[in-house]
Amino acid sequence: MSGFDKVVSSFDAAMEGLEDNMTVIAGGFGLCGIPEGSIAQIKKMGTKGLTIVSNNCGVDGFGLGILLEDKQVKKMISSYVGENALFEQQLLNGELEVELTPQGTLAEKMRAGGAGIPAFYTATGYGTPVGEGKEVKEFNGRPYILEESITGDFAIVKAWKADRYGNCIYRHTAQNFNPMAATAGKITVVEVEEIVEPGTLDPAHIHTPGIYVDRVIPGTFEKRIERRVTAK
Amino acid sequence: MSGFDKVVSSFDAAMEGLEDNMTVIAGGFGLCGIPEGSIAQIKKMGTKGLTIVSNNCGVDGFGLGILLEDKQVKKMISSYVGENALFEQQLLNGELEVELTPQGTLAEKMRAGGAGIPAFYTATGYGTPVGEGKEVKEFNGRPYILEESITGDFAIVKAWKADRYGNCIYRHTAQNFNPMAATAGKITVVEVEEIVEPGTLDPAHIHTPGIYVDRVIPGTFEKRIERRVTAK
Amino acid sequence: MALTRDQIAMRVAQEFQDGNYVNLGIGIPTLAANYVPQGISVMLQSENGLLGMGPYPTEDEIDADMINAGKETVTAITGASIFSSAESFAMIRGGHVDFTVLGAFEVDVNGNIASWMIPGKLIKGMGGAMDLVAGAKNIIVTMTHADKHGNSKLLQECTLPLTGVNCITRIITDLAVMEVKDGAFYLRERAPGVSVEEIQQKTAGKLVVEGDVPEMTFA
Amino acid sequence: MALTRDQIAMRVAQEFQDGNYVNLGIGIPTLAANYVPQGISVMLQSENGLLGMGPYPTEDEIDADMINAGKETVTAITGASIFSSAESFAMIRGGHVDFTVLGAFEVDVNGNIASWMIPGKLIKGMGGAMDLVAGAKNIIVTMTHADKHGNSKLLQECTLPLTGVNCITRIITDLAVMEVKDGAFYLRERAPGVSVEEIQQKTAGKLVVEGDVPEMTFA
Repeated sequence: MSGFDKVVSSFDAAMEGLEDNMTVIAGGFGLCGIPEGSIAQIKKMGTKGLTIVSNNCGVDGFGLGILLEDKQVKKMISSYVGENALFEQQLLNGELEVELTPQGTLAEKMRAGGAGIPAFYTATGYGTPVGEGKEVKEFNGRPYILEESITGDFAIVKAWKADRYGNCIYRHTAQNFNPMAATAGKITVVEVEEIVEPGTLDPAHIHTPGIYVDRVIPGTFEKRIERRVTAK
Repeated sequence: MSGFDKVVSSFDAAMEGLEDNMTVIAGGFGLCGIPEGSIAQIKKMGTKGLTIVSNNCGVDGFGLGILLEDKQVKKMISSYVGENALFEQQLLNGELEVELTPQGTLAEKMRAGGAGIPAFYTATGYGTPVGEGKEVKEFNGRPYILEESITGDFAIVKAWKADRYGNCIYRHTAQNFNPMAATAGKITVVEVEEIVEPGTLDPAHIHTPGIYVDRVIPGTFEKRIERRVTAK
Repeated sequence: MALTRDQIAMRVAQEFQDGNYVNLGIGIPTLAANYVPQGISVMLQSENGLLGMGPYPTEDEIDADMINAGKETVTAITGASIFSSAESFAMIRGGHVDFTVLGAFEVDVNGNIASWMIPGKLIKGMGGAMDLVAGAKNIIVTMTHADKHGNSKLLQECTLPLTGVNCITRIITDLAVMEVKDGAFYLRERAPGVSVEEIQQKTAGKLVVEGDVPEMTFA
Repeated sequence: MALTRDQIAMRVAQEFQDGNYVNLGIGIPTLAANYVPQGISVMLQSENGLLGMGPYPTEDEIDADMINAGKETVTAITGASIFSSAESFAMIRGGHVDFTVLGAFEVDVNGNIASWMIPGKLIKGMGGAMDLVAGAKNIIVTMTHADKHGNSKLLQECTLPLTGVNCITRIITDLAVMEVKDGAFYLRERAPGVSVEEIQQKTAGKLVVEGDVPEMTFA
């Protein structure tokens, strides 16, 4: 089954083929479950003009935020941004474009992109700035807007464990956007805490089947916590 | 957490509220993973004029096929039917209406119904009898047809294990249409091989979260095999 | 007297029924989890992908992979389930969440809500708010009745960009409980010691007062 | 000589490349799994919800909960994954399956295929065929070149209700391998001992023959 062995040995190999002006879909929510090594690799490569699709854009100095330092990002498609000063500054300077998308619509756009559904109707955003310019259609007397799907040249994903065939599982709420991102990349790169042999993961409990995955790379993770709150 | 205890003690209670002319979504593929007890209960209740949404309609004398015996089914929405003589006969007599729907479109219609998406575009069926009369729209130069979602008054689902809160897991390929069916019923009834205490199932590996489930009932299953094929 | 934040949260919690699945926004809504009445259980949904959110963790329990929609470290209760954000919003969009409680800048008599964007100020985004107001069966808005300059937040028509239209049915402020229907705010309860006149004066949109309006009670 | 069913399947299997995800329809396509060349691995997808379908079970292994899309008892290989039918068709519709091999009643020069419905006969349904032909990256049709009455199944325009449009790029029959492009069938290979003339005669749609057409080879 050598043709199904997706494991690569370096982040250089994992991100090979990434070029200026490409679209990259990134898993993660806040700083939870983000593909730290792939992001670092993009920074190292210096790729410019990127469109990044991710619920958030990290913080100053961590997560996707580090791609702002050398102005590698042309456009963010996100539901919530501005946890970082650099982001705010580049946005106000007009150096960065932002397409704000409701969180559930964003998740569904990625899922639809991976599933070959070019567009779907949702009530989310009807009558708001999000709905402006979009097709409206009534179903059962309620108006809905048409939202188009998203696919990327690359998807960068963080999983807990993957086997050599690319079957992945996620840990706790680090799952978040990762499974949809994994389906929506022309090339999907999954970085993992642990690589296991095929057969280790229960076939019925695989979150991302290997068919969606092109490259698997073992990573090391800082797992920075954005809001550490404890019980009193 | 008594308000979340979904377990009921009889199929009478499980199917309470089912009335003539309702729509019932049924999980299962062929005879695999079908809600045997809920189907038997519908037969016992004698409810008439039902629209049944299910990939198949069982066989003579088993599965959904038994609902044909007393002409309880007005309409089937399925991708593949006619494994039973009674079905064929009622169809030819005009006693039964069939809406043939491609298998993937059927699965996605149920998923969309449960997910509050009233309609989606798909390439499946464009240019075929399935696409007739449906809206067509081009995305990236390819034509797609608009398909509307499906919801049911009841969904009847077969799971392997469920906890009292309705969190379910499915066994092997008996998963099939069950997870989508579970999301798309106004009242979702899950019959299971085993009821377990909350906390028994790994939260990250639950196939159907309890929020979709209204009633859980322990069942007994014949699990008839439609095509027994063995290695030579 | 106007209610405190915790009192608003207490009043919100009185709306919950046993077995409700509830999504609580950041701020006052989150506090409501502390005041769920005796004998009532609710299960908290966090839109990043957690059903059955528990309390904040102890120092020993902290896990970077377990956070809530506010990006705070959190725990899961026994019987919780964890899933993708697409599945999470399928629940929300599909109307499976019974209650959503969230804050707002403005609400109007047609049930429109503005809660995410103030033109001229930096816009951070709507997060899941638009999905939540479009999807939940019941939405409760919690906010102060007026802003710090005394301007009413209960308007005839929202002035800020909207989060959702025709979706708000219940508002709980520091002064009152109101139902939104038929193009008006219907006053249902007053905060203890707050007069109908004061509420009337601080409500810019059409307010309907039917009969004697009772004071809120707290157990 | 026209190929046997097994020989057609053998020729189909030569199309596979190492690492391909493949969905095989009922009949001849399923046989192709028996002839995957040495050194090549493919993973079989079964559209009810199984990636990594294995051989038929032994009597001891039979499990009613483990079936394939043809409703036959089956096994899963090491490293398989099992999922819902919605997820399964997300893979198919999203173009993640590399090859689909399926039978047909008719194919035409525009890559249209008719495979599910004969008016006047009882219609059982399309199952997953419409999704598969709309979704897979490469579709191979396997069939006999002509029906039992000698009528060509390779037409200028399909006469039966379609399964999909502009989707067939490769056809492997008992007589020939053909590519479908630019409104014609391009003859690429002949079955051993079958003349171009015979293929021409049994092909009703426009057939393009370029240079010497080689015979198929079997290892």
